[in-house]
Amino acid sequence: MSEMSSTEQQPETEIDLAAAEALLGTDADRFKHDYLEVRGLRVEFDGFVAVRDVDLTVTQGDLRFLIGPNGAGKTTLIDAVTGLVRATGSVSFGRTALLGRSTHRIARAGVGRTFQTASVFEELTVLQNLDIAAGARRAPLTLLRRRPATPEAVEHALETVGLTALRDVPAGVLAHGQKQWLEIGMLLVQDAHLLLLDEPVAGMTQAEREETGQLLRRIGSQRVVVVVEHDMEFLRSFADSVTVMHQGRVLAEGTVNEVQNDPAVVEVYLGAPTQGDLA
Amino acid sequence: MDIIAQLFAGLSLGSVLLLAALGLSLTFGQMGVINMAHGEFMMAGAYTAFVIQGVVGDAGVSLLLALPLGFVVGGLLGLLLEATLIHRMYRRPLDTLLVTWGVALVLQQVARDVFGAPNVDVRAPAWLSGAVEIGGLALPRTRLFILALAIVCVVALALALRATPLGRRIRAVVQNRDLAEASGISSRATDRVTFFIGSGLAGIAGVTLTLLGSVGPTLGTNYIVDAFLVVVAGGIGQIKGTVIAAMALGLMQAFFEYSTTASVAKVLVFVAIVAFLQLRPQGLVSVRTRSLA
Amino acid sequence: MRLRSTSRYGATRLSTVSLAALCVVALSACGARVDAGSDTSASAESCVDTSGDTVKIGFLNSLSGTMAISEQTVHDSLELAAQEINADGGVLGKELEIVSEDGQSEPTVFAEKAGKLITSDCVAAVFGGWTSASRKAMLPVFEAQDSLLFYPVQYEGLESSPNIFYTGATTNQQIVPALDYLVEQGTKSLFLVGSDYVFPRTANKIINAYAEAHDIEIVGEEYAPLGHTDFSTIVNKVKSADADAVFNTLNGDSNVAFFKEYKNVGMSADDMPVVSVSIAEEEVGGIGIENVEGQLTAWNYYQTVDSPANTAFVEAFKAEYGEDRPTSDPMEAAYTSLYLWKAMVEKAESFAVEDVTAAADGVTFDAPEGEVVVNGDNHHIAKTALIGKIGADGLIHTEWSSEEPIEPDPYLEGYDWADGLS
Amino acid sequence: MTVLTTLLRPGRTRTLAAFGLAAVLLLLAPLVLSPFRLDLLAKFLCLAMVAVGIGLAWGRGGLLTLGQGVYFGLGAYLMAMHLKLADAGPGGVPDFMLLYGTGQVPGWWEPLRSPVSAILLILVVPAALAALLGWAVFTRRVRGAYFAILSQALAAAFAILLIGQQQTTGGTNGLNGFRAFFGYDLADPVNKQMLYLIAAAVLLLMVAIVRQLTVSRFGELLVAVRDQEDRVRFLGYDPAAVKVVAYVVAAVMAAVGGALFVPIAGIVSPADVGVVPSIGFLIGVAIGGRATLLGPVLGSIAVSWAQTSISEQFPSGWIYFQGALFILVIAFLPGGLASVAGKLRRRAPEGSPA
Repeated sequence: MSEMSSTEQQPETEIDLAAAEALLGTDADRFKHDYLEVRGLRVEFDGFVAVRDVDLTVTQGDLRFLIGPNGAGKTTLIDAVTGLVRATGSVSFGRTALLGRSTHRIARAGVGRTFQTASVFEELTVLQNLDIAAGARRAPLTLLRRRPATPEAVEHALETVGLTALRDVPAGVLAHGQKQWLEIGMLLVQDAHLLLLDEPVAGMTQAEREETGQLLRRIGSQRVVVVVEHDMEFLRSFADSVTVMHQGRVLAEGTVNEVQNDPAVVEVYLGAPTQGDLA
Repeated sequence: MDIIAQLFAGLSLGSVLLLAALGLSLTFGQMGVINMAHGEFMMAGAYTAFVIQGVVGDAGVSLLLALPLGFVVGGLLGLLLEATLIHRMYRRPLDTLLVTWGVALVLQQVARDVFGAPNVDVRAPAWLSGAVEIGGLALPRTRLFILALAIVCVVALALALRATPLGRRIRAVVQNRDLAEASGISSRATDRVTFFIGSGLAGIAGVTLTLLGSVGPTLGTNYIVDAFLVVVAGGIGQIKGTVIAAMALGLMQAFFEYSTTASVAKVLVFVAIVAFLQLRPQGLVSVRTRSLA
Repeated sequence: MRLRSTSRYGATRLSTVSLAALCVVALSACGARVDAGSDTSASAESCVDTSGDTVKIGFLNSLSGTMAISEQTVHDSLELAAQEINADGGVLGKELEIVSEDGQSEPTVFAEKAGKLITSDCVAAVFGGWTSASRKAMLPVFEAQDSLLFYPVQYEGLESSPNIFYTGATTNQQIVPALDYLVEQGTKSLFLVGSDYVFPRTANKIINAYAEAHDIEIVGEEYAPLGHTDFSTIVNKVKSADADAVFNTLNGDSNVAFFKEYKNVGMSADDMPVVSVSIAEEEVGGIGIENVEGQLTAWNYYQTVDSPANTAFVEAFKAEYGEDRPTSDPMEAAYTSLYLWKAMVEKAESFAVEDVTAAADGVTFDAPEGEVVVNGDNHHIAKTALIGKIGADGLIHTEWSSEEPIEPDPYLEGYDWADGLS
Repeated sequence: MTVLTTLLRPGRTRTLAAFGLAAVLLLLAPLVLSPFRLDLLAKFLCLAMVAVGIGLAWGRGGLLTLGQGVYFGLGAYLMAMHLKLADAGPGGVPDFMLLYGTGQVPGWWEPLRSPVSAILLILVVPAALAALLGWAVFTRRVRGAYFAILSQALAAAFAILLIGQQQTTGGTNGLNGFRAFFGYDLADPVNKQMLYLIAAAVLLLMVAIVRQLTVSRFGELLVAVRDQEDRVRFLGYDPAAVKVVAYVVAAVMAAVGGALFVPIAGIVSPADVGVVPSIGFLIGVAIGGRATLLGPVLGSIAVSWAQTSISEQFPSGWIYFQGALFILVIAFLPGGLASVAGKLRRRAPEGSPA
C-alpha cells in the first residue's frame, strides 16, 4: 500500500460509538420489520453456474456473517442482491422486490454495500465523499448549488468513523483502514437499511478490527447487516449467526458454534487447507 | 442477379473492413488501447508494397513479398509505438486514443515528405486483373483474393490464439490481466507480441488496399472510423464478433448504398450501430467477467 | 459560516460586474445597421503600398491537408510565373514580392487567410483557391474588401464576381464541348458518376438538360462521398446499366478506386469509355496508367499541346522542379493568371483594383494553351476546349479540339436547352 | 478558523483574480489589436467556448467526446441559416438555393426566419440531440472508448449528411456571404468589434457557469461518476443522468460557440464539423489542463493562435507541431500546463474541488 506512507503524519483515528448513536438514533422500532429474503437465487456466467438455489433470510438485529472458500459465490450473491449481475429467483427486502430493478433503484430502496477493495472517490475529500453518499434523495436543482453547510448526518458520520480531522483531505491519501471506515460511514449517511459488507476488516490492524466490530455490532442491532469475511477470529468475536457457502450453494447456517461443528463444513475447509483455521 | 452481385460486394467490403479491424480488435481487446495510428500502419503497409514493387518490378512477385514484409513493417511500427508511448499509458486507455492520433498526424506528414503528396501507383499482378465470370456475374479477381486473404488471416489468427502457448497467454491476458499476471504470465512481453501482431495485420491490410484504391498519405484515415465501428459492434476479445460485425457492416453498406446513395448509406449504417448498441451495449460477443468494471 | 457565504457572493458579484461591463461596452459599440435589401457595405480603404520598388501579391493555396496534392502544383507554377516576371523586370518596373499562405484545405481557413492577405499584408492581388468551397469562402471577403482574386481551376460556373478573375474553364468551355464531342461520336446513353459536392451536382444538372435536348438517355446518376474508396456497388450499377459512355466528375482519391474497380470487373475504354473532367496529368500516375489508358478527359490544356509558348513553359517548369514533373491544365491556368494580371496592370498603368478591372476587357496573353482573351463583363477568359485521350506514356493527347477559343458563358445564357438551369 | 482558511484558500482567490484579469485583458484587446487580429481573436474565443464545455464533460466528467464538432456545427448552421434568410429578406430565398437548389426554401428552414426562434433553436436543438443521444448511450452503460468512438462516428456521419444535402445545406461549400447580423452590417468594423465583445462576454459567462457547476454538489458528483461510476450507482444515483447533464451543457456551449463563429468568421462548412476538427478541439483543452477551469480556455486560444502563426511560417510544420503536442502533452503531461504550474507551487492544481 503506497498510500500508507503519506498518512504517517496524520492524526490517529478511531471509531466513536457515541456519535454513531446520534446518527443511528435509538428508535429501533423504525426498522423492526426489515428483513432480507432470498429464495431460489441462481446466477450464471456463460454457462458457469456461480450461485444456485440459494435461500437466505436475514432479519434486523442479527449480525450475519457469510463465509466460504474462494469461489463459493459470496460476492456474487451480494452482486445479485444489489443488481450488479443478472439473477433468477427472488430477492426482497421487506416488502420490496429487488430482483430486476436497476442498481441505483435498489440503492434507493435502502440497500447499501461495500467492496472488497475499498472503493471511495479518491480525488474528492472525505467530506465530499460522505456528502455525496448522503445526497441521493436530494432534489436535482439543489445539486447545482454549492453545499451551504455540512449536513448534520455527515458531521455525525465523520465523528463516528473518526475522520473529522481529515474531512478536507482527499480520500485517496487515506490509509487502507480509514478508507474502509469511510465506506462504512458512507453507508450510514446513505441511510441504508440493509448493509452488505464485503470483507470490511481486510488489511486492518487488530485494534482497528476490534473497533470496526463494535461499530458493526451497534449497527446490526438496528439494521440488517450481512458481512462477508474470511477472518475467523473476527467472526467468532462478532457474528450473531453464520451462513457457509460452498460451490454456489448454502452449505450450512446457524450460530458460530453450530457451524463450526457441522461435519460438512469441516470437510470443505479441510479440503481447502489454505482457507484453514476454522477450528 | 443484382442481389447476388450486391451480396458479393458486401462481403468483399466486409473482408476489407475485417482486415482493417482484425488487428485493432486484438490491440483494443487485449489492452484497451485505442490505436488511432492503426490506419497509418495500414498506410505504411501500402507504401511497403509500393517500395517493393519499385525494387522487384514484377507485380506478382512484389505482391507476394509485400504481404509478409508489410506485416513486419506494420508490426515494427506497432512495437516501436508500444515501447515508447503506449506502455506507459495502460492505466489511461482513453488517453492513448489522443496520443496515437498525434502519432497518426505525424506519420501522415512523414509519408507526405518522404513519398510526396500525390498518390503513387501500385500495379496489380496480371493474374489478379479482370474478373471471374460465374453465371453472368463478374467477380473481380482482386476482390476474391482479398476475401481469401481475409479468411486466411482470420484462420491463422484463430489457430495461433487457440493452439499456441503464446496464443493462450494472449487470451489469458485479454480475459483477466491481473489474474494472468498473478499466474506468472509476463503481460509486458505478451503486450508487445500482441501489439506486433495487431499492427502487422494492419500492414497486411494496407498491402491489399493497394489492389483496390489509392496509395497516399491519407489512406488510413479513410478506414479508421469504420474499423473502430466494427470493433465496437463486434465486441471485445473474440475474433468471432469482429468477423460477424465486419461482414454485417459491409453488407449493410452495400445494400443501403444500392437502394439509396453512398452518403445516405453511411449515415444509415451509423444509426444502425447506435441502435444495435442499445440492444447489446458490449457488442455482439463479449467475454463476461465478474470484476467490477 | 456567514463569512464563507459572503465570499461566495463576492465571487458572484465580481463576475457579474465584469460581465455587465462587457455587455454595456458591447451594446454601446454598435455600428451601422443595414436597411433590409440595400447593399451599402462600407468597403475598407485599400492599404496596398505601391510607392516602393516592389509590389506585394498573395498566393493562397492548400499546402497541407487533403487538397495539398493538387494545390501544391498550382503553387509551384505560380512561383515559376513570378520568377519569370521578376527576371523580366517585374510589373510596371516593380518587383513582385510574394506573400504565401496555406489554405489548409479548409474553406474557413481560406476565408481567414484571404482577409489576412488583403488587410494585413496589403497585397495588390491574390492568386489561388482550388475547390469551389474555397472560392465561395473567399468571394465575400474579396467583395467586402474590394480586392482581386485570380482563380485558376475549371469550375461549375453560375458565378461572376467583379472581384474575381476566373482563368480556368467554366462549364461551356469544358463540359458542354465534351458533350458535343460525345454526340459527334454517336453516344446515345450516358451514366453519370460524381463525388457528392457542388461541382459534380451542378455539372450533372447541366448534362441532364443537355441530354434532354440532344436525345441522350441518362441511364444512371451516382454520387460517392468525398474520399469514398469502395466502388464495387457503383461500378456494379455502371456495368449493368451498359451505357455508351460514362461521364465522370469524381474528385481526388475516389478516381483511383473507381478506375481500379472499373478495370477489375473487366471493363475498359473500348467497352464503355469514361470521360473525366477532374483527371489531369498529375493524377494519371497515382491512378496507374494501366488503369486509365485509353480513357478520355476534357480540359483546355495538356502538356502535349504543340505551341512555342507551351514548349517554353514545360521546359521552364521541368528545369525548375524536375524532369518527372508533368504540367497540367490548372497549373497552366494559374501560370496564365499571373501574366494576365500583369497585362491588365500594365494596360491600366495602375495597381488599383478599379483601374485593373476597368482595363481587363480584351486583355490577351499568348498562353501555353494558345491565345486567351479576358472577357471584361464576366471576368472569365476565352479558351479552346480539348478532348484528350490518356496515352501509355501517362500523358494526355488531344483527340478533338473546338479549334476556336470559346467565349465564356458562366450562366449558359447562350444555350436554349439551358433555360431554367439558373 | 475553518471560515478564515476557506476564505483565504488560494484556489478561490486565484480563480477570482484570474477571472478578473481575463475580463480586463479581453476588454483591452480592441484597443491594441488590428481589426484583422481582433477578428482572429474573436474566432478563437468562439472555439474556446467549445473547449470550456469539453473541459466540463471530459476533464470533470471523463466523457471523451470526439464529436463536439457536431454541436458546434449545429449551432453554426442554425445561425448561418438564419442569417441567410435574414439577408434574403421577408419571403426571400437564399442565393445558393437559387443557384443549386430548387429555388424554394424547404419547410424546415422556415422556423429560422424569426430571430427569436433562431436563437431558441440554437440552444434547444443541440441540447435535445445531446440529451437523446446521451440518454440512449449512457443508460446502456456505453462508456469509455465505446462512447469516444461512437461520438467520433457521429461527427463523421454528420459531416457526410451535410455534404450530401447540397441543395439545402450548401454541401461542401457550406454557408457564407452573410451581410448582416440581426440587422447590423457585418462589413462595418465597429460591428465587428461589437461581435468580439459579445463573444468575450459569452465566454466569460460560460466560464462562470462551469465554475459554478464544478464547485456545486453536481460538480463533486460528476467527478465521482468519472472515477467510480458503479460506486455512485450503489449510492442510489443514476450516473447516466449526471453524465447526460454534463454532455448537454458541453453540447450547448459548443453550439453557442458555433453560432457566434458564423458572423465572425463569415462562413461555416462541413470541414469545420467533421472528425478532424472535432479531435482538434481536444488538444487545447489537454494542454491547458483538462480538469481546470481556465486551462481549456487558455489552451484552446493558445493552440488556435499557434496554428495561425505557425502555418504562416511553415505550412507543413503545423501538422508536425500538432501531432507532437498530442503526443507530448497527453503522454507526459496529462494534467496540462496547469499541472506544471501546480507542481511548481507544490500545490494541487487550481480548480480542483474545494
